[in-house]
Amino acid sequence: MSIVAGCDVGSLTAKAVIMKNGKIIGSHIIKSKPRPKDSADAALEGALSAAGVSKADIAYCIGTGYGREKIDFVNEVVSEITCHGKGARWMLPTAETVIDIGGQDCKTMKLDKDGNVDRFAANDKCASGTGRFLEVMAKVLHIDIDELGKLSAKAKNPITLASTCTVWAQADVIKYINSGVSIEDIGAGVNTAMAVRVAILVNAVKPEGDIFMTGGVAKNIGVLETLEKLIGKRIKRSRKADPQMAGAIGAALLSMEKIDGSGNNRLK
Amino acid sequence: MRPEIEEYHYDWLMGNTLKASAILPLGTKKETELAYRYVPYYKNVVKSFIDAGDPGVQTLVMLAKYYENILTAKARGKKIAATTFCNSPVILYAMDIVPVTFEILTAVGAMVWKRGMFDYMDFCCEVGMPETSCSSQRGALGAVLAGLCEQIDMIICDTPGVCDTNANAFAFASAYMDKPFFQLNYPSSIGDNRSQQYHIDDYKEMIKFAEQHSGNKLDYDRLAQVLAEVDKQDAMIADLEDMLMLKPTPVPPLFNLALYAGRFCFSGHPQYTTLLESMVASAKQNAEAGISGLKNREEKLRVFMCYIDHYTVDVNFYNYLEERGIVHVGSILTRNFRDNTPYAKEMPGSTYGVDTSTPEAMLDTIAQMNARLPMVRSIRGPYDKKGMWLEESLVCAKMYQADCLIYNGTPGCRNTWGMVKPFARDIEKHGYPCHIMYDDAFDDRVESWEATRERLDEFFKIRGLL
Amino acid sequence: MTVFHDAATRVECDSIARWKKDGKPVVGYTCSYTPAEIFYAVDILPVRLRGIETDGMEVGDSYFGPFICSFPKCILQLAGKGRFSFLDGAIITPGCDGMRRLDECWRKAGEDFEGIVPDYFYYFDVPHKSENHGMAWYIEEINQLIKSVEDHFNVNITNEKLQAAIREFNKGRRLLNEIERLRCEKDVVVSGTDVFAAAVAGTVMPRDEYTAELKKWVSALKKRKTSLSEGKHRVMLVGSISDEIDLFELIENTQKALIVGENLCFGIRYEGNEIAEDGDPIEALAGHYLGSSVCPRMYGKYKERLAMLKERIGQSRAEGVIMQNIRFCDLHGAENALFERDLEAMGIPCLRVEREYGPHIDIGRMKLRINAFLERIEGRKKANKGDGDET
Amino acid sequence: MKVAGCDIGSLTAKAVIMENGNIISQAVMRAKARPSESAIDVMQMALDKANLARDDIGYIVGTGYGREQIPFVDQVESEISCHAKGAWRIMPSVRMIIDIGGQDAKATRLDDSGNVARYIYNDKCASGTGRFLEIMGEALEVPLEKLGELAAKSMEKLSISNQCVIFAETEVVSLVNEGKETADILNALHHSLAKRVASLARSIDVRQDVVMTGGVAKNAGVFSALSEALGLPLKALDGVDPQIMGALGAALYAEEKVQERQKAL
Ligand SMILES: Nc1ncnc2c1ncn2[C@@H]1O[C@H](COP(=O)(O)OP(=O)(O)O)[C@@H](O)[C@H]1O
Ligand SMILES: Nc1ncnc2c1ncn2[C@@H]1O[C@H](COP(=O)(O)OP(=O)(O)O)[C@@H](O)[C@H]1O
Ligand code: SF4
Ligand code: SF4
Ligand code: SF4
Repeated sequence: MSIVAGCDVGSLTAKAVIMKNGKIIGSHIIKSKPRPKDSADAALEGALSAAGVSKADIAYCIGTGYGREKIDFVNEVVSEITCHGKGARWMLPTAETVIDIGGQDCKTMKLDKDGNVDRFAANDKCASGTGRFLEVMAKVLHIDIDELGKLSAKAKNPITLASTCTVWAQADVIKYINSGVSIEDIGAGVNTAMAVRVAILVNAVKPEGDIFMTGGVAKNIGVLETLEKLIGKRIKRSRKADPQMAGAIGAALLSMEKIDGSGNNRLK
Repeated sequence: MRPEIEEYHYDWLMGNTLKASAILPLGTKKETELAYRYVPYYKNVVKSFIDAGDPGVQTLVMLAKYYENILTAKARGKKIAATTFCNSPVILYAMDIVPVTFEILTAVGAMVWKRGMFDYMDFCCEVGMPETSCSSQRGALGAVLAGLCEQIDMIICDTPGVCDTNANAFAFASAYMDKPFFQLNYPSSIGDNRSQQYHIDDYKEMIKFAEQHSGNKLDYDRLAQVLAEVDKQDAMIADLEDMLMLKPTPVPPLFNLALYAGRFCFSGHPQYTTLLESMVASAKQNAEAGISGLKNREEKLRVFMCYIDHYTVDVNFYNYLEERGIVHVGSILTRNFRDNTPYAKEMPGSTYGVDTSTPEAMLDTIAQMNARLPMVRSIRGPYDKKGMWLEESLVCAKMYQADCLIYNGTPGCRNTWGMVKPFARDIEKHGYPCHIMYDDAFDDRVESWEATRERLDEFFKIRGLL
Repeated sequence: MTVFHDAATRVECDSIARWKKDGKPVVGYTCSYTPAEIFYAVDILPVRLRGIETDGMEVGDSYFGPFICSFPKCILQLAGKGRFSFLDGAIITPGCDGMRRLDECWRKAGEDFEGIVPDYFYYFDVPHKSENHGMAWYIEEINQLIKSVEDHFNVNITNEKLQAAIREFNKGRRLLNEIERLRCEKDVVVSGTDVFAAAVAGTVMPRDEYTAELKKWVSALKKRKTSLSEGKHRVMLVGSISDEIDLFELIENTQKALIVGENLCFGIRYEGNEIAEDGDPIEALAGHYLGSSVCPRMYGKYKERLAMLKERIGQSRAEGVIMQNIRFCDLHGAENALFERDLEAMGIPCLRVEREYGPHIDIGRMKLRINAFLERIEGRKKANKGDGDET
Repeated sequence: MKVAGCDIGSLTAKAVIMENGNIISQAVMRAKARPSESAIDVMQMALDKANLARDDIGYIVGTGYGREQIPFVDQVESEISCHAKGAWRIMPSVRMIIDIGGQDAKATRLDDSGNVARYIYNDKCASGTGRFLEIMGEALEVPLEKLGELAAKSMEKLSISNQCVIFAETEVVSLVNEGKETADILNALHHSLAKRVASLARSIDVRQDVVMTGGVAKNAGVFSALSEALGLPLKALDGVDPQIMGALGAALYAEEKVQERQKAL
């Protein structure tokens, strides 16, 4: 069976996945560089060396993400909405509703029985429903982005935040810091503001069946758990892979479908 | 929407909360203090009202009655009409239809609830209302669309020509729930024969619509009674307005809120008369003693809110004014354009009179009255045209001896945000410092109250006002 | 076609320049409720005001507040930069709140920037209802407008002149309708971008010149054989006001979609019905502009608009509908949500996006949504076929 | 007597020490998580430079976002007042001050006696801040100090229209993708920021002379773009770092207070 690849060049991170026989044999994630082409090359390079194969071994490669049009080694490009849907179904074979929050965008999609995206809604309103919002806030709080999620559980009296605008939320956060509110309470407020915004989008597509979350923000446990409360449903976890890789995985699966019709994604 | 929120019938929840708070002061002072402990979440707001004395308590009673009226409507075989605060409920009371005014429900929720109306506002966005639309409708509308309120039978709105986002919210509600819809429409001018006639023609059609969908015929005797009550109320409002002009003014800031809340809830209804009587009596007492209506009795500054007030949790805004010794000389919502009020005399064509001699005269009265409700009157046309926002604000500022003007609204207010910058510039040219608040009167997630307060303090300090 | 593209993509296009050179006046207007025939009847060129070609918002933002749709802001920006210096007059209507505040903002900007307010500046008060007294009000508004134009420009607007103008405009309307019929064919020979450019051009070009150009183009189109719709998804574009050719291009440049119809404020929707050529011309104009309007500003007419959209979707065989609204445009934002709910329930895929009006439409974000939407339509087609094979 | 001003901003902390109307020491540093920490550190820096101890300072005024958290100040004043006072002292012909800091932009108009006549902050959803340039600098991998310099090398005119910091970043990314030169993109960013700020100033009526204060004033690219957007020459405040204007104003408030006290004695 052939080796395939998927490459997802996002606004904040670039990811590449190499698959063989429906299994991941190598993957790599890096912070995006100014030129998407460079990001793609570096991510693929990393994944190739992790898998111990060379570029020539790749039978087919699909590119996705914001920078998809600029990747020169791919055979085809597909939008990340479709790819995240595919990837999510692979990671959680029962997934029907997928929430993907990346750096610039937040989307919710419903999958049909074949793992194709049936309906989706994307956040156009404002950057405050995106991973970038969390990053800006983490910076203001002088903490690491992986720390932010954990604050929710530690908060005693979370603040309510201007969830409508990153710029103004930032001003508010600074005010709270200045008035001596604990970092935990502020962090929890930040995560909640984000979750509220995402919940509106999720509820707009009327979630059904198993829900799964992809994209970097899926790793923020505070957002995830608050979101569960807001939509009143559990979001399923999967240990199969890093949810941030879902787009790249989806792209690789589509590559596989392309060459041998496998990668079948029927709802199990 | 959070699943636990969906468990509660909104009107019922709010109605009972208000009912409970309205009976709190019936006990002894000590009992009341004790009872506060059991209502940690709305203690502050209830306390603010109760501390305002009998008028405050009357306001609570009135709000409780308003909800009771809604909650018992179906059992009493009455129809419910959703409407907006720019539309006077007078005609609905005269026709025995129960009004549900979205903005009142939203404001009450925002004041009383710790989480404000956020969940309902967001629910509106979930079903597709733009989140940039006005929050004053979005709150209550969310609860209605989620089916957490008494079923509405028809929708009557009067903001086409005045405010898009408002009219649009009602049009959306009607399409979403498939309910009969009527819009009163206002041209951009006021006071000339042509627009006067338009108001009357339009109003008559509205009555036809209400008759058709409620099954009740307009009873002119009853209308005469209601208008007589309005007449009484107008006289008392004029008294309050007179006292507001005194320096120091004997009228506490919170009375402004009560004044217009009463008009929106119960104009032409004895319930509002009771509230007004209580307010007038209380203010008169202060006036006779020559003291300020502020709690600490020291008037430091007089502010005219050229638009609306701020309503989020615990009536923070009014308490802030009290704390800082600031007098509130009214907002666009407090003004009543009855022909005998002094400020109205400076603005010919802007007023209405009450004439109950014939059915036709009554219809004219009520149509003209409706055309002079807040917003409908002053922001329908270009702000600098005769009788519009600028003129009104300047006349009021002068008459009530305001030291400065403050604009507060909601980001959803397309209408005023479209012109507030040039407006503020013009106001400043007339020598009044003018502050534009960038928050949302009903949603403190847009700007936290702390931040809002800081900006206010900064304004007062930098402009040498406090 | 080039003349249409020129007219559609430049504020002061060649046709306007030529008209000005002849020393004839030009009047701008902002909303499709303004009866342009009134001006054309007396050799004044009516030009629909647009916000293209802005490259900043410093003037727009100085007067308008932050929560206002970028379309009127762009118009103010152009005005402030003197780009509308060719105007001899401007008509402001209370189309929507943002647009009606253009009245104050433009006049106030005129206090700071000399000479940017045309000598003739008129507020045309269009009502929000078309029945009875609403219609009567509008007719009176038209009469007053006519009187005021006569006084200012020293002209005489007679019924005969009005009827002649109506006849000229109708010619264009009929031709555009012919194009609409071509777009309903199985094989469509014309791109949405071109049709839209032609429609937009109609709002700025002198009408006789326009009719002549359109006539040539339509007969050329009728001879065309190559299908542009083959292998592409047929979509409709609806929602907030748009005169942006690049928005159409963005969609059609995916090479996967062809726009076969639109319901946009610039565009063919208003050209649809012709105006009665006999009888009282003022009543005829009023009946057309106010009576058969399809803008959500009229409130409470959602069902009619949905029915119209459904019909258009059916006729044009559209496979999906792209709904856009400019941020802070509540009217279309809310209506799009209702359309989406009802059309999806009928099995018609919909995409709802919010965006900014202006020079750089958010290309990356828009493209992603459009591509994903086309992939969705594609997936659905495949699935339908697949299921068919099994049985 | 020595007095001091301490300005704790969103991105930087600044301190100025004065004696007899002259600046004898000044310090600027990156803000820490806690404003109180920043305040203590930046004050110490300034004291160290002048070889002084805290007790040598007679009166300290605090300003900036974190002003309420500074543990050692005798009085606080808003940034608007402080920037106004600072600029007025240095150039009495000033009638308008445009202060662009990390968190927001403000325009302040003064009357003929140096009092604040009107002021305005950047609107919601606006990107006229130093943070905007920083984020963009990061995305383009250009250090802050080099932004203006590089922008000056621009050859092609581009435009960036998005108001939102976050979405403007996407726009920048797509310009990079199109192969546009970094200098041209930067230049466009500077102009976009300048235009936004110009509209702020214009909405409260521009009066000459106009000066620029705050950290972003150090960026020559913004300085010239703003002159262009306003259509009038911006004046430079000679001899002082515009970034310390707030702290300077605060110190001047302190000086006034001390003089008042001395008079009273
Ligand atoms: N370890 C982590 N814990 C919590 N959040 C994270 C973590 N890593 C990344 N994120 C979040 O994920 C976002 C990036 O998501 P990603 O899917 O990589 O975006 P894109 O595909 O647009 O580049 C960051 O903005 C950040 O908010
Ligand atoms: N040397 C420099 N060159 C260009 N810009 C600078 C320089 N130093 C600081 N800045 C700009 O100034 C901003 C900080 O301004 P400052 O007035 O210190 O902010 P605040 O008072 O809000 O902390 C930074 O975001 C940066 O854009
Ligand atoms: S606040 Fe503004 S937007 Fe809201 S109802 Fe009033 S006028 Fe309309
Ligand atoms: S969308 Fe409606 S209100 Fe707006 S310009 Fe068009 S017709 Fe007028
Ligand atoms: S500036 Fe603020 S409100 Fe505007 S889009 Fe960005 S984050 Fe949202």
